[in-house]
Amino acid sequence: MNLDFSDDQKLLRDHVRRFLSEKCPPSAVRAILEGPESYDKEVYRGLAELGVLGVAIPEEYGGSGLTHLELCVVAEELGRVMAPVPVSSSIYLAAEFLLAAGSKAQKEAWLPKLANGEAIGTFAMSEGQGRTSPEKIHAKVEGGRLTGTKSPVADGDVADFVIVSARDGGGKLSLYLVNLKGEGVRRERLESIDPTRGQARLSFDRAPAELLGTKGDGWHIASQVLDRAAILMAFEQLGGADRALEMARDYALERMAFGRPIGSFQAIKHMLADMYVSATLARSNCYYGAWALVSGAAELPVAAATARVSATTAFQHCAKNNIQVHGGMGFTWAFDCHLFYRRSNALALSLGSLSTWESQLIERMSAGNAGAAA
Amino acid sequence: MNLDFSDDQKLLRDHVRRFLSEKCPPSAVRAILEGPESYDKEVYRGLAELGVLGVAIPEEYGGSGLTHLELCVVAEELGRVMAPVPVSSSIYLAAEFLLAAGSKAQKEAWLPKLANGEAIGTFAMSEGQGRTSPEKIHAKVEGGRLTGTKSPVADGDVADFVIVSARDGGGKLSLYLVNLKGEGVRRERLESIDPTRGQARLSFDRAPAELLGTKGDGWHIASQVLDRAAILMAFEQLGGADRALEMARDYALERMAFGRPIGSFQAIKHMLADMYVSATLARSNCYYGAWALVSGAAELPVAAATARVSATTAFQHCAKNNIQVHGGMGFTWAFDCHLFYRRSNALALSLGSLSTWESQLIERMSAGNAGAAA
Amino acid sequence: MDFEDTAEEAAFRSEVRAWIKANAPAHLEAELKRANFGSNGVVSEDPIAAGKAWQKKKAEAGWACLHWPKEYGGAARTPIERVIWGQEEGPYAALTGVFTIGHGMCGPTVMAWASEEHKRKLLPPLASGEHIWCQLFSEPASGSDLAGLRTRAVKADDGSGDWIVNGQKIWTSGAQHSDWGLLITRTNPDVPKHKGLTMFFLSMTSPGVEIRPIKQANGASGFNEVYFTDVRIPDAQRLGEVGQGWEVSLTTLMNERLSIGSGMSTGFPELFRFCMEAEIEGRPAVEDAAVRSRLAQIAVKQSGLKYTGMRAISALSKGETPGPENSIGKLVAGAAMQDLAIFALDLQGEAGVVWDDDSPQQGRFQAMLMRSPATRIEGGSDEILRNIIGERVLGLPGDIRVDKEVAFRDIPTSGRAKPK
Amino acid sequence: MDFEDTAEEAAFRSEVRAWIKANAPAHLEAELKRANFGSNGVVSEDPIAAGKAWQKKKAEAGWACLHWPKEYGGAARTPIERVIWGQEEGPYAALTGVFTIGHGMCGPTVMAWASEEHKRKLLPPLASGEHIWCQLFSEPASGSDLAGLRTRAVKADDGSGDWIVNGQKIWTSGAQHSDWGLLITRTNPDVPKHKGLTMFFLSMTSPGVEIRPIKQANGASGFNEVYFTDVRIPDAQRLGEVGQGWEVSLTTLMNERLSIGSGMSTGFPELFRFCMEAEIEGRPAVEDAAVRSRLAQIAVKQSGLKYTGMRAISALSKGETPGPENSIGKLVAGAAMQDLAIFALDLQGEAGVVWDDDSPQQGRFQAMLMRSPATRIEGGSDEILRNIIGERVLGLPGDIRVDKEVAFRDIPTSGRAKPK
Repeated sequence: MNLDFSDDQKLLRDHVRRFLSEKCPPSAVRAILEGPESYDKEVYRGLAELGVLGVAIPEEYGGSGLTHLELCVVAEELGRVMAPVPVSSSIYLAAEFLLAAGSKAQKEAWLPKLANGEAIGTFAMSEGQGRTSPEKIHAKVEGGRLTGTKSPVADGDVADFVIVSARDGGGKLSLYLVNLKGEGVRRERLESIDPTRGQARLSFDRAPAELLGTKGDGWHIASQVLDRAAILMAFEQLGGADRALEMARDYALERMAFGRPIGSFQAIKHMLADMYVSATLARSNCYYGAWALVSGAAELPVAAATARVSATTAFQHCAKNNIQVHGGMGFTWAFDCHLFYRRSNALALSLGSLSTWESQLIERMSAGNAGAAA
Repeated sequence: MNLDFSDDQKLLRDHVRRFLSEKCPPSAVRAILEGPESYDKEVYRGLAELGVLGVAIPEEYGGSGLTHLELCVVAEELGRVMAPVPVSSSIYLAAEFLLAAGSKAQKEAWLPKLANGEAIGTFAMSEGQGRTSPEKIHAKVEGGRLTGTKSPVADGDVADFVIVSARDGGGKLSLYLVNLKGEGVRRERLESIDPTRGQARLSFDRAPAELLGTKGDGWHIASQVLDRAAILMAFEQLGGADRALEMARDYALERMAFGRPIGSFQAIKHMLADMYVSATLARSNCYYGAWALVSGAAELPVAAATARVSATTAFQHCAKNNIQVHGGMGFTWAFDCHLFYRRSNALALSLGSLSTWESQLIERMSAGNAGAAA
Repeated sequence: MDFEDTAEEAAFRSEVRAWIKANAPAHLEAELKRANFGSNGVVSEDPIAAGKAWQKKKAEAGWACLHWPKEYGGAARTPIERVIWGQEEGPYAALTGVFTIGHGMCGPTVMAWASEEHKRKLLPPLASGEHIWCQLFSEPASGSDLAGLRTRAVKADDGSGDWIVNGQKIWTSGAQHSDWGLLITRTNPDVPKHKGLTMFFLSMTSPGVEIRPIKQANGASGFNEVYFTDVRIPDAQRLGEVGQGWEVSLTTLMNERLSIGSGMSTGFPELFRFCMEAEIEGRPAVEDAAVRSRLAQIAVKQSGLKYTGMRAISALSKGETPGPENSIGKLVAGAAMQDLAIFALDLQGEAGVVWDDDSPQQGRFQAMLMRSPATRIEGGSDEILRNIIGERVLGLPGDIRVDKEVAFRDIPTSGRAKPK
Repeated sequence: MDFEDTAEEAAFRSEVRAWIKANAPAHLEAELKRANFGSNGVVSEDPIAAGKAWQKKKAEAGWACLHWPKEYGGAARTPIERVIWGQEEGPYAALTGVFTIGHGMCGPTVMAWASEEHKRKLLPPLASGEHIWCQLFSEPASGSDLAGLRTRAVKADDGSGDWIVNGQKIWTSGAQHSDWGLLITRTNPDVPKHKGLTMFFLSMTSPGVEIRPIKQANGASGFNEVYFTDVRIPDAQRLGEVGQGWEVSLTTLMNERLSIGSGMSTGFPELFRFCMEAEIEGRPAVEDAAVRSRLAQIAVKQSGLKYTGMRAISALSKGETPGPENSIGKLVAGAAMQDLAIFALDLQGEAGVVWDDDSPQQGRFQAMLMRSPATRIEGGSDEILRNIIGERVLGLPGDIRVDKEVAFRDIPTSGRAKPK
């Protein structure tokens, strides 16, 4: 049994961590938070040059052809530093959609560019308020032209193309690839609780759209890819949870009140212990997810929902209590606590909200994978 | 504004508290827990003699004709000492059913006996597992004879009569009064998590049953009476929560560890503070319920569910943490902590479980009483 | 058990109601009702000027600082009359939020500790809204541990008897609008921490006072840092004796906790309304079992706080002192609001991340998400409040103190040094 | 990332599996799988005798105490082999639960501190199941604060060198079945509490030892009180020096925490099964949104504990020492089980109060309700575990101690006296 990353994967982690600690300090995150840019182009280019974006993309499509385990390692590191880059949209989603359902031509057209960072892709499903479900998708494609509105679309303001779920002529849900630099596309950047990750509304008015995957198979493909992306996202959340815990622990050791470090008070000590507990549970569940991701296990849907629910819970918990441990300072703009708080709450909603994943987890377990978490 | 009991009601409280502290110490509760009896006959007789059972029963039916506020006061005191007596069945339920829907003859036959403790009544609705709902009631009355099984029935093993929800000839839900000393009745005492309150299975085989209230009106009457009983029960739970908190506080002051009273450790101190918070919220919500109970306010259903949810939560919370504060000692049979723990979990289920009341609260608020808790 | 006024209370209430109806700035009502965290909501005119104008009008009619003695600009009314006034003033109360600290905390401290001459000079313009006061207590290194403050006041060496103040305060609400400040300083670092403090009041326009707004995590700026560089304060502006500052500060803080409101909001009414409108799988969210369970638990908290407030008012109505129940308000409301906001965003699905005017209720839940962490910290963190409930309400022993008998300058200031 | 054995592990596993298949008491399997809290579930024969028989069989075949040196009755196997053994032993492991404390805690302590002669005498019969050991540490007045123990050992005044012990121990599992006990005593109350302790082992049949079962809140009796009245212990049965008892006890307690299992159960599988069967409004409970949310949160805890255990096993498999992750197990599982039980009863409606064989799963949830409070206390309360995680895992400072430098007899024993 080896429910752990390999030594090579750990080397990769150290490598990525070194790169990010140099190129993506909190000041870089703040530059995106406060500035006009939607993401940190230099960090993104650097990740591409490191070969990190294409780590799980086959060599024939310009990647390095390693496994998704390496991508999990990368995701955790991106999460730790809250990297303001569109990796989740472009790699966990767009690249995975192409790998899962793209034609050879589509793969050849886009995967190499995703791997080298030349192009950014994203995925658009939600059309507004509430849980996304098939009935809520109204965007439609007629005669190869897409009409409708998708909102919010993560990184939709900077992406070069988007994979869209829409109704085909027969009203069935299918997936389409739309070039966002083409005609009939309007983008609006949206204000959000986490401005370090861009959100946009994409309006399509007879925009050229090419089918991705089999007609009518849109919901099915999306579910499968979203499960895979959820595991990668869970690693990002895990990284964030761990880092928020470390930040709180360090502050509790340094900050004095009543002549003692505040970490010597049980109220703070036990709060930190509980943060450790949830981060540890999340890590173990993420490793389970990583195993399912690469082993092609039948319980992937259960493992994905498990990792996702656990990591969402842990990151929200750790980011929230990190502020509490910091007291008033934790609520200033100058301290980094709110970066974690924003990110934790934003990631909790991307790919579907916590309650959606909770419900899916139990639905999937009752559909026959009951033994999985026993 | 006077969201408080009157001076006279406070005098009554002191009076009842004195009586119970003398006649119903923990040893009396334990005698029922460990012995063959289902309830403490001496305490019950004493309460009857004090006039406490009939406090809200009109004088014409042998009561003292005071208000339900006095009964709330009594309920809180019974809850504090976990009195092992069938007051909730006989007074909050049976007497209230008679008052709400009984004929003059029925009232005259039973209310004086309930008030003086000569007879015990109870109410039987549940027929087994799960939330009670109209569809789950199969007991039926044909030709004035009841056939079916009710379980669990609180105090069903000692009651003289029972008010039963059953289907009339037309299949509609109605209420019937059945003399348990009569023919066609079989009772079985049931083991429960709180042996200080009797539970029984009542099996009826063509037992004589007389209609109570209008035919077909059974669910409606029961809902109204259950709301009223829920407020009284909430006061019992409040009394229990308060007493469990006091017990924990006293132990935290006395018990030493590491050379200090354990109440000086924040882990314990903050646990007790949180218990105080939930008990205080419950008290305020109970007073709101008491007001609704006597003022005949339209928001009684909302107030009842509010008091019930809040008091159930508080009692379970305080009883559970009372054990935790006591450590190993709290888990011995010899300490009284488990009496509160048992009672808190038993009362949480009687009259319908917490989730049922939570759901009802929101259903009622959305049906038009939304302003009530704003 | 009733919600009725006594005859006297009813008479007073109708008098108040009539006056408010005739005099309140009705044209601002809609804006005031939209008030969000940290502002009174007025945008159509200068919100501070509008507040001053309303306070002045109240003062002229004898409705300012109802509980203060008349000689200091008050109306010598009973506590319950003050409560009734507050209920009737309703949304207009938000107008004069900028006076809350002056009327609620600084004024009572001046009243208890200043000379008669100063009281007659300082309090009437505070009551009438001419002057705004702020409270200069917290410092970057002393929040929960207020007595650990480091702002130094030393006697000027020119024999004037004046004090020269250097240091920094933080979390000062309204400093930028204030005429006067209540300032606690350390005058002797060689005695234990609580014994070397001294309280002053000073003009906020004194040379050497610099005010910088603090940008908060939610982007707003409700608080300030205040820097003191060789600020000179006449000894006559001292409140209490030299070294008695801690005792004086307790007057201020006790008054902070005495304030009785209608209970803090958990945000429940907004969430409930949202759940009536939002949908889950094509049905109103309020019909979803998970939503109901969450809503119910928040509902009973909201309701519990409301009726806890009413129990306190009931005590006042009978001329009694309210019990300690009100200490639970912020502790319950802060955490509840944070949970509620996270839940409301969850119900919005992926769109919950968006925070603009098209968001449900104009982004109110997103605003709650970003503001609620501060509620759990300001004016006593959750942890301090649990300590207070545990110790003052339940009578549990205090935390073990390692800093009480030590000279202030010997208390370690870095956690990396091993604690004793 | 895989769940596969290495080649060596696979070979070992199949050897173990074959032996167990051939030798385990298969006729007891069904009973063992019904095991509930605090018993191995065997009712068709004497459960202790059945346990001893199984241990003896294992020992004869070289499967007892796999990690112990061969000279003391063990098999000198690696930690991962021990884990694999445990996985394969499955339900039969419950049979030998009565040896858990002896093998896991007393044995290692004897191994670390006893003379070679004693080790060769005591350990082999412990390994082979001939002797049962118990641990006599906790006392009524010293639970979390173990070093506050009061059981006195004084030198006999007859010059024999023997020790005379008086006092009381509590929470002693298996005392009534035990041949030997590991006993910590206070030999000097005039020095600070940790410095006046001395450890012994003794025969549980020594004159003056009296064992009384403790009736627990749930009606069961898994623990005992053990009274000592002038019990005589030869000095040769001392472990470590006089006054070194605290250090010796740390060996025992460290071994307690080293034990690696497949993770504690939260009761999730049972709850999940119940929710598949139970109904709410005519539909399976598992389809109810509120149920799903609750189930999901417990599911990820159960799963998290399971895979945390597997991560520890992975470390062992690579010859590494597992990290501190396993310390979370009981903290998570205890509280989760209590919440779960309350929730399961709620789903049963009014019938949840009934606790008999007709209750769902033979009353398992009622049993969990009544047993789970003990889980949150025994072997380190939730609060102690949070301290351990905070201090040993996260490196936070210890609580302020007022009892470390004081002579034991001067430490206050009643909370009504004001603490320092």
